[in-house]
Amino acid sequence: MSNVVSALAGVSHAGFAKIEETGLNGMITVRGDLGSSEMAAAVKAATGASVPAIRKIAAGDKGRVAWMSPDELLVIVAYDDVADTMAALNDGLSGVHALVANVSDARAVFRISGDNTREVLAKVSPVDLSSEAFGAGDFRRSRIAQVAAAFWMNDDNSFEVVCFRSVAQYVFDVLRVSSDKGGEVGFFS
Amino acid sequence: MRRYSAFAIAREAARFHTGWERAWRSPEPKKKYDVIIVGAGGHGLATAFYLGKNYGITNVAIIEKGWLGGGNTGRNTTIIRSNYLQDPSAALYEKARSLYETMSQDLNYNVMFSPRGVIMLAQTESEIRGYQRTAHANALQGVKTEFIGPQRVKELVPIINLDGPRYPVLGGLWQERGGTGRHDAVAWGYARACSDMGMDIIQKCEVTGVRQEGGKVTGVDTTKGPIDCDKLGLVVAGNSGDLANMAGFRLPMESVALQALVSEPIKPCMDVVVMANTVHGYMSQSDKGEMVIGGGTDGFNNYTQRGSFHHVEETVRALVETFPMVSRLKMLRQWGGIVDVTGDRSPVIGKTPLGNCFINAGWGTGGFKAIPGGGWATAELIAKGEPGPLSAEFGMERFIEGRFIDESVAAGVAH
Amino acid sequence: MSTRLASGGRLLNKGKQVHFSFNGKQLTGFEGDTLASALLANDQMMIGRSFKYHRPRGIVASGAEEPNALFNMGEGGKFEPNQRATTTELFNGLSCASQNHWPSLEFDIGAINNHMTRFFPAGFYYKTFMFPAFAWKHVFEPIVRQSAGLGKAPKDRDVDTYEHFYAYVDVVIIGGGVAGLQAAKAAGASGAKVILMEQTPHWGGRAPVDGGDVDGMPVEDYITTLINDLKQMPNVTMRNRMMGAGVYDHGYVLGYERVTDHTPLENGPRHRLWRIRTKQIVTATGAIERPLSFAGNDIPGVMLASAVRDYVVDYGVSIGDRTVVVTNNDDAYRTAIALKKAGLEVPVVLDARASGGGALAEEAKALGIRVENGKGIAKVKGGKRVTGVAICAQAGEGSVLEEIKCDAVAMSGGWSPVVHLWSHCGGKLIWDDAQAHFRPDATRPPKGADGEGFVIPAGIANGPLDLPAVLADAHAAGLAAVKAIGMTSDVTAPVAEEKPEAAMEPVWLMPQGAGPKLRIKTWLDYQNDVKVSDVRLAAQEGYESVEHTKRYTTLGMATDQGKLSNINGLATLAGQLNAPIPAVGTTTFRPPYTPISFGAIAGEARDEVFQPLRRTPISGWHADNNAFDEPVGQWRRPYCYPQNGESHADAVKREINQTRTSVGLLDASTLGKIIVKGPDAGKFMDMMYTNMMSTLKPGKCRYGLMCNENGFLMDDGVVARIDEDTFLCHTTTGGAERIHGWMEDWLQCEWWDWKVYTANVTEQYAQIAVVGPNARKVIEKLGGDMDVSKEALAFMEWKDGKIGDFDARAYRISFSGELSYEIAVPASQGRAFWDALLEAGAEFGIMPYGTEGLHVMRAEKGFIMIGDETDGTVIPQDLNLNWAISKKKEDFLGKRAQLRDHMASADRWKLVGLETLDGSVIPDGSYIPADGNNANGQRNVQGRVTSTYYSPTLDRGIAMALVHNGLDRMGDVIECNTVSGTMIKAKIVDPVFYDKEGEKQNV
Amino acid sequence: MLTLKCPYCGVDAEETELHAEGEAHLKRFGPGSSDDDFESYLFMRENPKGVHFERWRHQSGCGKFFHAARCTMTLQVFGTYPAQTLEPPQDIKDKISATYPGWSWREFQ
Repeated sequence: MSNVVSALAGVSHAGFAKIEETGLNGMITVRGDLGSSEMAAAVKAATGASVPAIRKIAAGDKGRVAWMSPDELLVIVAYDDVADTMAALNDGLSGVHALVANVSDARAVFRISGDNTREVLAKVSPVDLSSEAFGAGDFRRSRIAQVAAAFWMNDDNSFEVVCFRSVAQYVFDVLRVSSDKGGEVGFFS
Repeated sequence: MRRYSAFAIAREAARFHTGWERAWRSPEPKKKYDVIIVGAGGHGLATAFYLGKNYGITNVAIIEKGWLGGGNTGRNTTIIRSNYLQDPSAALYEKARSLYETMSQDLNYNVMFSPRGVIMLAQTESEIRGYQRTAHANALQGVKTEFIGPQRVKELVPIINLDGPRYPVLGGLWQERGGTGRHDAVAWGYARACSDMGMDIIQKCEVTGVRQEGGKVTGVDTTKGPIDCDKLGLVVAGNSGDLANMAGFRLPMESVALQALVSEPIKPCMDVVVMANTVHGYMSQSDKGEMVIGGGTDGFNNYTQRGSFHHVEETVRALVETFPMVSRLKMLRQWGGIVDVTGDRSPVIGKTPLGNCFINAGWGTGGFKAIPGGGWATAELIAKGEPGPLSAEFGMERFIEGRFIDESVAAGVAH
Repeated sequence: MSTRLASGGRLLNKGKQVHFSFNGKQLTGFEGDTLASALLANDQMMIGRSFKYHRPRGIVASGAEEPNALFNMGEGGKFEPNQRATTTELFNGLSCASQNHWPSLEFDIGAINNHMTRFFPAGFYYKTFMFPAFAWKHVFEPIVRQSAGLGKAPKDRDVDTYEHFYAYVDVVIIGGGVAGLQAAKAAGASGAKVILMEQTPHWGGRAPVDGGDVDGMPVEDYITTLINDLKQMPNVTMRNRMMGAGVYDHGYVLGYERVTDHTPLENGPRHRLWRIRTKQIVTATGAIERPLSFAGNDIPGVMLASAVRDYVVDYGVSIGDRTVVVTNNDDAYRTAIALKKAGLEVPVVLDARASGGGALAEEAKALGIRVENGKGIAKVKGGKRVTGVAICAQAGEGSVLEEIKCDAVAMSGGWSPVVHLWSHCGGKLIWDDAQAHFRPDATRPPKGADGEGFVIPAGIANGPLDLPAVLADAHAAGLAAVKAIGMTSDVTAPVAEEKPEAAMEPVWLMPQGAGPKLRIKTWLDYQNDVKVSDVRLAAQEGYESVEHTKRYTTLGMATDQGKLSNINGLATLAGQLNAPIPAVGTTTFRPPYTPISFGAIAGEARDEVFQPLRRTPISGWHADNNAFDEPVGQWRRPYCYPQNGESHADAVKREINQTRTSVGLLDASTLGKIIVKGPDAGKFMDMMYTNMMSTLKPGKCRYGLMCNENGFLMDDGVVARIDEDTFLCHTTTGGAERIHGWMEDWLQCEWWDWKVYTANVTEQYAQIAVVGPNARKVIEKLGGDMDVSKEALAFMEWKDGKIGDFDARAYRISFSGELSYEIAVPASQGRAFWDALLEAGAEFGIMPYGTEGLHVMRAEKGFIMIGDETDGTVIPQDLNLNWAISKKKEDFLGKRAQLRDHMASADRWKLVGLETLDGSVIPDGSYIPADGNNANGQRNVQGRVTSTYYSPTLDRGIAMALVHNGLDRMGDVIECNTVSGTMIKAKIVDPVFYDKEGEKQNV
Repeated sequence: MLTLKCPYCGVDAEETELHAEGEAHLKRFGPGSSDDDFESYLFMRENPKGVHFERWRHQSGCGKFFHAARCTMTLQVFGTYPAQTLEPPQDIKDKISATYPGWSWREFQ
């Protein structure tokens, strides 16, 4: 639908690493008992993935699931699949105390790829981003400079960063400045 | 006491200054005093001074665990202003400010009170409304302030950036007779005057217990032995909770670190004091040329006199935004002090559960500017045993009645 | 004169000339020079003036401790005052100028102060300038201010960028001298993650200058092998040009990296501030040589002995042709020997020790250098540079035995470990009698989060001064650091050799019996002009605490923070007080070690990323359509949309008239939206709100109030019941995060057994208010399956459905008193929905209105606004909102507080409306005085204005106010004050000015 | 610059991810309570020099509130624990006793 636009309409920047907005993602907040069989089944049905371990992101054939807190998950699917995924989750969790909310439009997502991707984030997040401490499949909620954000790492050393839609421009600008050429640190290499 | 003057200096210069006498005596404690003040900071010394000056009570000891003026009196950013919103605060701080006007002459000690003017910047619509409210209140309180527009701000502060992309300067609350003073000199001047009246300032003497009988204080135990008294004043910013503990009561206060920092000195570039509350930074330039900068308080209880560095960062980035030229200055030194913060962030001057024990505490970030007023009011309280008009609203009973003195309201909240 | 030697200069690349300028003069140096060494190579002995007396000042040191050589550097957006020449690498095009003089360095009017020295003792400010009272501010202070200060204030905006970097490691080693390198090797071999940082561009510190052998090779070669070893360790990061600026609690270290200061044309940030979290810190920060206190020790050409040596060996620069060396220890003989070996003259070494020196003294003598034991300097001769010294017996009072011509003096008063970083976080010191210095007390380190020490001093920074002991100590420190984190290292310690040294003897005044005439010319603090006489005076006057003395004299308060002066000053004070030095104590060391740029501290947060700015999905439209924004929390909201140059007031009037007569649009996306869901949601909502929310029917909306536990009104908004288990709570703009956190606090910490989940879905939706008599027509025009008729969607109901193509939820709520729909659509569709509404409403003249229009319209209706009618001291009862406070509920947050005497009192100020008698608008913030004054002489007050506007609808000024007994005083005329002192008369009226019956919103 | 381990997500969170939330283990007094109890609940604080129990929120993180036992004089952290409890866990009390034998804080010791 042409009516639908992501926060920054796919903006990108090429510094020593590349920053790009990935466009709209389907995102669903799920709160409930993460250890319950209903949750496991609902998540499996909705995404094909298992409930992730603490501070991990799990992938299934239909989507990914990130651990947000002891009673919260973030389900990530294709934007157009949200209604179906919501239905699957609500279905699986019917009768148990849980909350399922569509937050697809409340978020912006950026990908950081190329060289020294860890450095881009290490300039603005108080997180140990060394390879010993953070690798593919790890998921972390923290802050980017002055706003809350979450990120995870993919197999190709790229990161994906999720923030609130209203601060998308701020987060993009901060990541852009952090990846400006000449600012390579050389700490993780 | 030999008076200080230019002539005295000339006289002493001829003999290489060998004739100067001690500014204050360093006596051993007596067995008993009419009044013991615990804490030889600005408020404690001022309390003692006005006990002597206003009430003729001079059999007074001021007990200090460290060195006089070594707590928050010597650690603040020396701002003096009285543009407060609520009547009780405006009365107290304006009393203090007016006493600062003549303090150098009253004490024969140059405390370098410099009424260079204080601007509190308005950077949001609600801040404009808040400061206009303060200006209206001040007009009825006898505090001279005015709300000024951005161009006048720029004239007063040429280095300011009016058009910051985030928070443009929309105006400011201007108090022309606010300013700064030399913080150490305030303590030293009072100390010299107290000592001259025959009061004993006992440094390096820590209070270890409060002795009581039948709900009244009889004296204190100290590292220099027990000392008796008829009345006790606790004036120990940052340690109030600890002293109250010894005396057996609790306070509606918590102690947190407040930070400050200075730049390297540069030639004069800003003559007035600027406070930017929206972005949390305030700055003035000392006579030495250092930019003196106040930071924020930590959110957690702390007695280490070391604050968290991220508050320094927040303050500095606000100042770089407000005064872009500071970006290429350097931070020379940062430090922290421990301040007592009450439930409504206003101070306590009042009685305690012990009949003849009185307290002056909870000044939060505003203690220095209040020193002479706080001392004046506390002396009245101790001398008469009941609060006078200046401290009437500042008793601790306000917390049980729900009768707060909340100064944060001028800042407004988002709508 | 100082000059460049033909040979020597191990840090220079003599093949590469570098051009720079000083005070407009074009000069040249070499690659590898510091600004200081290059200036000395060009015979710039005098480089500035002191702070108080404007005395000529020359370079004293070769490193971070330099107090004098501070310059205005660069131009325009790269201008920077107070740049220290000894830590500034020379680069092509560098321009600098000396500071603190007028009109020129050579001829300085301020130097008149110099001749008045005797009249400006310590603390003289406090004793004079008091009369008349106004004179301090208007006469004396301006003079003091103008003559103080150092560099010029920058004028232009900084053109450079800065950044931060977070690093998490096991061990941080601060200092890349031989000790730091050795400690890094010992620690690195364990596999621990190590950062080794060094403030200069070079590794190895001063060991190559001082000499000695390690493992059978010259120490310089050993350093090369250490560097190579460390480079082979992937777990060790080596950074130079990075200073350990501060040590903070819980293992937090600030590293100040000067990335492009020396290459200003390169891309990249100027400075990078590293915020490092580490388990252990090794401070291999070296030591600083102390000056000796003799008369004239501040004349240009008097320099630390180690610095004289550094300039000869490292930079091939001689300070003078004839250098007198004066010392109380053996180390300074190295300087004499180095000078002699460079072909320079050393007319005499004055050794204050009666028994003289050890092996190094013998070596000097063997080179033909005259050595005088038990002698010192009575006085240095010269003005803008040294011309000679008068020699005396150290034990005497300064009778001159002999005068010697010379053009430089190299002095050494012993060495003080750099304990700053050890001390920043509470590490304690002990006094070492043998070396006459404070060193870290290893038994009382700063403690970390686990209660154990986390800083380990290493090498000279820990006290030992000779190479074998330094290396052994540094090696042990490296091992101890990894042991403390449960790792092991099996590297063996190196074996070093150095000539044994005779014991030093403390010399705090030269000669020891120097009288007042000499003491007043004997400097302790070169930059702040503090002399031995000043410290003695402070003690005499009772400023006995070291902190008193420091503050009274300004000793150690200059930009070098007393690196050269503190111990000498302390010893002088102790001497005057007849107390041992450790009993007098030491001052507190505060970060940073040397000054760091504010730019670096601010980091990336400047200009557009100074602070986050939150945007709604419709913000782009507002920006394109001339919206005038106001900041509301982190949001920017349009205040109004001026057209064709109209004033803001006219724009607001137009927007209101349009909305009241036809239809207007408001971007309400910033309102908070929180889902509350669960079997206990009703019970929870009843606690959070003053209202009874549990009885709200699905499909319905209710206006709710939230109070804090202190009873004060903190937020308001419309609550919609979605289904039996689910509520959607609207909060004020900027309130969403706060209220969500507030709810979570109670759920997590007080009622954790209640089955309720919350989710903040504020940004999922763009929310647009369609307001005005034609609102329904506009929505209906868009089509879709949602029936928005009065019957299908009544006032205070909500409904889901399609409006046009859009997935919408419509709420029939009104904050303006008009027919109004607040419609939420997914944020991604927000802009398109806004555009669609504008298009559909075109025939009705639809236009957006801003926050001011919103405010005026709600005031016309007598609706309260959080932040205007409330300020954190107002309870709902003050605002006559008792109807929204459930009397049936036993408890809700704030209920108990509202029962307290002062809050339950009938005497409180109550909300009323005000109509000015002349129709004018009362100024914002006006108070309503009452008769008489209070006990403090302040005018009594009986109320205050909370909101005041020009109402276009009524064409007059209207206001809301809190007035004492206001509800009983309808029709009374009161006066509102203005800052000019005149009063505005107003009548107390009902606060609902418009459509009192509410017919318009309910159609 | 504190670092506290969030007991919920296991992160050693640095202070800038956290938000201090005041004294822990306050007992709420509502309608029906005495003026003294209510004042005590809202305003009176232990504010000790030494062992303290306090509330934190992992604000820029998992969002959970938790408790910490910390010394206000040395900033030593004895432990953090979930907020869903009326008193500090025994192992943390033991750890405090190892450093400060005989300590007490309100009713705990």
